Amino acid sequence: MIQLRHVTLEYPGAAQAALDDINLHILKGEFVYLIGHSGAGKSSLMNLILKRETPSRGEVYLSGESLRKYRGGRVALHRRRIGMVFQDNLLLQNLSVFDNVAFALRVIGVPQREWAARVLSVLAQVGLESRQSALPRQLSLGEQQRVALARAVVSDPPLLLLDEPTGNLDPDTSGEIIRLVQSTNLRGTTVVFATHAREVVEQFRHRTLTLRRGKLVRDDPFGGYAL
Amino acid sequence: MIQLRHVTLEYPGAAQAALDDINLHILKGEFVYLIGHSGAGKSSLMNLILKRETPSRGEVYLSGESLRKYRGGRVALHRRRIGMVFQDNLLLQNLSVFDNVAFALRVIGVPQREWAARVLSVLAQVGLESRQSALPRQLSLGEQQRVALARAVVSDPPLLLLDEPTGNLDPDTSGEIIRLVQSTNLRGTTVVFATHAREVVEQFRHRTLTLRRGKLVRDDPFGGYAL
Amino acid sequence: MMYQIRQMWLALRGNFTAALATLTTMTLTLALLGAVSLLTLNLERTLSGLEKEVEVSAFLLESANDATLLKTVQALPQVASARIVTKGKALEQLGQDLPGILEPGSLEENPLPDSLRLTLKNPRDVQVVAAQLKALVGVESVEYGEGYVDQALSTLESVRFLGYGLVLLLLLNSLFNILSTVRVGMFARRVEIEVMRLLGARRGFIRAPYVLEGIVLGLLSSLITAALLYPAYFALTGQLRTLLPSLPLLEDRRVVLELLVGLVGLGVLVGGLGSWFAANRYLRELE
Amino acid sequence: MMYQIRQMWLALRGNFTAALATLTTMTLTLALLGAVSLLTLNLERTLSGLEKEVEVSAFLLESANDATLLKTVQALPQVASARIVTKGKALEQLGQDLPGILEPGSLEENPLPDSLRLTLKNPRDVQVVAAQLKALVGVESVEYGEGYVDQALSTLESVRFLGYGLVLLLLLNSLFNILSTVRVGMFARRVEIEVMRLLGARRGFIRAPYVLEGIVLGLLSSLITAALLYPAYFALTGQLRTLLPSLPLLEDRRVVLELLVGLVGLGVLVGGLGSWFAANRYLRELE
Ligand SMILES: Nc1ncnc2c1ncn2[C@@H]1O[C@H](COP(=O)(O)OP(=O)(O)OP(=O)(O)O)[C@@H](O)[C@H]1O
Ligand SMILES: Nc1ncnc2c1ncn2[C@@H]1O[C@H](COP(=O)(O)OP(=O)(O)OP(=O)(O)O)[C@@H](O)[C@H]1O
Ligand SMILES: [Mg+2]
Ligand SMILES: [Mg+2]
Repeated sequence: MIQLRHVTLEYPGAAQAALDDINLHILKGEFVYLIGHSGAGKSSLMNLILKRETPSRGEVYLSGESLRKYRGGRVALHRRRIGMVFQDNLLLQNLSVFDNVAFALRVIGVPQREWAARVLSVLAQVGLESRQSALPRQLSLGEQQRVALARAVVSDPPLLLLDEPTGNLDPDTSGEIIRLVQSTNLRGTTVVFATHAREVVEQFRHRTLTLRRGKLVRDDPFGGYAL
Repeated sequence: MIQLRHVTLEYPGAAQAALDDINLHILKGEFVYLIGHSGAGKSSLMNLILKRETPSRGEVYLSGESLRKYRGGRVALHRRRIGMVFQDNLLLQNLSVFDNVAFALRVIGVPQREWAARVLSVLAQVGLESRQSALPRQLSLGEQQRVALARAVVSDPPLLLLDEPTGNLDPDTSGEIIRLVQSTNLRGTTVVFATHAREVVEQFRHRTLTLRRGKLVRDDPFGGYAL
Repeated sequence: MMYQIRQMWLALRGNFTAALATLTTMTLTLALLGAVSLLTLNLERTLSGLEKEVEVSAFLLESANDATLLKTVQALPQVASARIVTKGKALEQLGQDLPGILEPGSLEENPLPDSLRLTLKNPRDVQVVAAQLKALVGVESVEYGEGYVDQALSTLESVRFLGYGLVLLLLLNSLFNILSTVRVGMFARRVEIEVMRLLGARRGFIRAPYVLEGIVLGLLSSLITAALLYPAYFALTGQLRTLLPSLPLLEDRRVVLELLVGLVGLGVLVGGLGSWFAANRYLRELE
Repeated sequence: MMYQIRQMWLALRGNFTAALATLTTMTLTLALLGAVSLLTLNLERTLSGLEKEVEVSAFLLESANDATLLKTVQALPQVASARIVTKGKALEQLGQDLPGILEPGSLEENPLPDSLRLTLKNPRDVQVVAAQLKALVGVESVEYGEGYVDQALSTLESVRFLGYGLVLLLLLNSLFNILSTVRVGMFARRVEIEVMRLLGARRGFIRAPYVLEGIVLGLLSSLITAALLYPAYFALTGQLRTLLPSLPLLEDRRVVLELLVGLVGLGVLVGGLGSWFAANRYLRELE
């Protein structure tokens, strides 16, 4: 599904490459953890797949197609196939919780009458059914993070990119969240999950990629948290 | 140092009180963890101490003085005695890392010639000496979180409020951060540390307060993570 | 569509001061544009009236051969028409102008000369023609209001020129205001816009509320302008008509209405295009 | 202080379009204010010239007692001066106006009447005085340029009124623009501002760059205005002087310069106060 070939990403003006000659293949339907120290390049890798950044060298392929030539509307189409939780949440501040989640359905063109059922069901799964009409700033950060997850999974996308989706969640709540992600994965969604939570990686074992200073230093098919 | 007496906080329009009749006394020089599920009221408690919010009922005292009557410039003075890491970082986006940290010194009126030494020393402690001239958006989220911590401790404030300061840090880096906080604590700073990181609370034992749905349900002088 | 309109409404509200600033600026601009256009229309009438009236008089010597001179003058390419006014006719005219003082036959001798009166095809040639006339044998002196005519012409021209210059500046100013309003709106929502882009929303979708906002602002300000200008203009011309009845004022309500409709169209166009352009630019900038 | 200036610079740059919009709007406003002020100064001179020239003539019957009438009229409170012009004087005057046509003694009988010529203390009383004169025994008719004088007066008044109305609107518009620029700047940096407040920065500290920005914008736009207006005004008066030499134009360079200095002061004041006010308001709003 996702393939990286000799991918290097150098931010303008940065002394060191954020990603350095990464080669990687993630298959359709896989669940992959991405771990590494702070600043190792996890978010940068996610941003490449989302085409928020373009590699300095090398190519990123999605379903065999290079992202490099995507422009304008084509990028938008590409992104509609991805559900993403950003590390800094990034909800739409002037929309209610419900509308934030429904936005993902609006963008992919789901008819409006289907929204309520789908949105409320996924909000219930993240435990925020009762806050559906609150604005993001009226939520705690952990609650916002759960709304972001709800938005990412509500459209049942072929690919789910999760960047530290449990950083502001207590262990109990984050366990529920991961079960939700796993059930999405079982319905066929490919999942890339960047995290610092040792407990999560250890408890729910999956293929684990380890980054160190921009280099892919470990690709462990059986998982485990070792930096 | 900090005393809460029958403090209740109800956000306008919210169904349930975010904090419900909290009574609490934190002594000068203490190190206190604040734990609880997502949405339990940890950030709200911090915001009360910072006078970002005012309690609906009850009083918050700092060094015996009620915060309720503070206005305008007096609030500013109050805040200058507090170093805080906000859960969502909140760096000044148009200032470099160095200037962000130096801002805390500017506000409390430290002469400019002392800035360089103090800022660089604390940046070294959080491992970001080499990034001093980067802008916040050129940093990974974990790096931003460390800048926020550096800003909070650089002025050696009497009170340190840390709201999930390691949410985006790997276990190694967060260990270093906590050691930095502890050494600040040993120099006499009172620390209130809200966190979801079980490992941290278990490894570095301190008095632990547990919130559940706005109520203070546990105050354990010997620590331990039990929700 | 409903969503876009709601978003526009939110943008307008969230950004009320900027919208108000744009609204007042655009209204003032359009009002001034309207006023200058009306002024120009009126000036043009006055000007062409004035141009028709430019008459050159050549006073002839007693010894001159009037008929030959008339032919020579009529042959000049710049001359539209020419006629002889005999001294008898001239005295009669003067007598009519001063009734009770110059009765017919009250003077023993007629002190006035014969004269040639010309009108020109283009009043700007007046100096050339005057020089040519002066050079003819039998012409004593030439009169055409001296400096007055060409000065008046050039002053009117420069007033019109200034007016359009001002309007151009004001239009630019309005455009800056629209750009600024849109940019401000988008800048304030830059995070939201980035999020929408990251979620796969198209540019057109993100742009729509801002373009709508621009159109609404343009429409509102031009309607306000039209509502102010129409009665104001007719009140002013009403007053001027009694004061200077000889002024050829434009008082055809249909022409004025057409002009104001054009103004509304211009307002909507400037608002819509300006915001479209701005939204496009800042969307690119934000990426 | 250096920090504040740097912050202001950043705000100006980050918010360039809005600043440019404010700059052009303020410049245009101040330019129009300057133009209207200059126009008013000139109108006032013309007006007082005109007022001095308002002369009422009462034409007398043959049978009238000139001396008595003169005394009666001089006793009227509104009259500034009065004199008798005998019919002989009047004819002499007419002869001078029409040389070569009315030679002295060319008429057998003088058709002109004696007349009383008055000037008034306040030209607005002209109608009252005219009516009083008409009622006097021995007065045949009264003339004072009829409708012309009072119409001209009221037109000039309303032009001046309109001018100040426009300037008021434009000043309001400038103020809106400043408010908007500041608000936009602060809105775009609302998170930063909140952070600064949370770190214990005082309001004045946060406000400073915005107030500075307003002052700089006001200063810049008023300087541009002055630099444009000064040569433009003297170019215009130069042209008008040759066209209408009788117009009492204001050409004292010192007076004009003083006016422009006042304009610069006003620009800085509007900029500074506007942004101070806006910054204060939005700071409160953000909290
Ligand atoms: N826009 C940018 N310009 C310059 N350098 C950048 C930029 N964004 C990220 N970096 C640098 O690239 C490196 C990798 O950043 P990235 O955000 O991918 O790290 P990460 O693994 O997600 O870290 P964290 O766990 O802290 O989120 C970091 O050193 C960071 O400072
Ligand atoms: N401005 C607000 N308006 C209304 N409700 C609010 C507001 N801010 C917070 N709340 C609610 O108050 C409760 C406590 O929020 P708070 O941010 O204190 O939780 P928290 O313990 O910090 O949670 P987390 O671990 O997720 O950060 C939550 O249910 C939240 O939805
Ligand atoms: Mg990251
Ligand atoms: Mg919180």
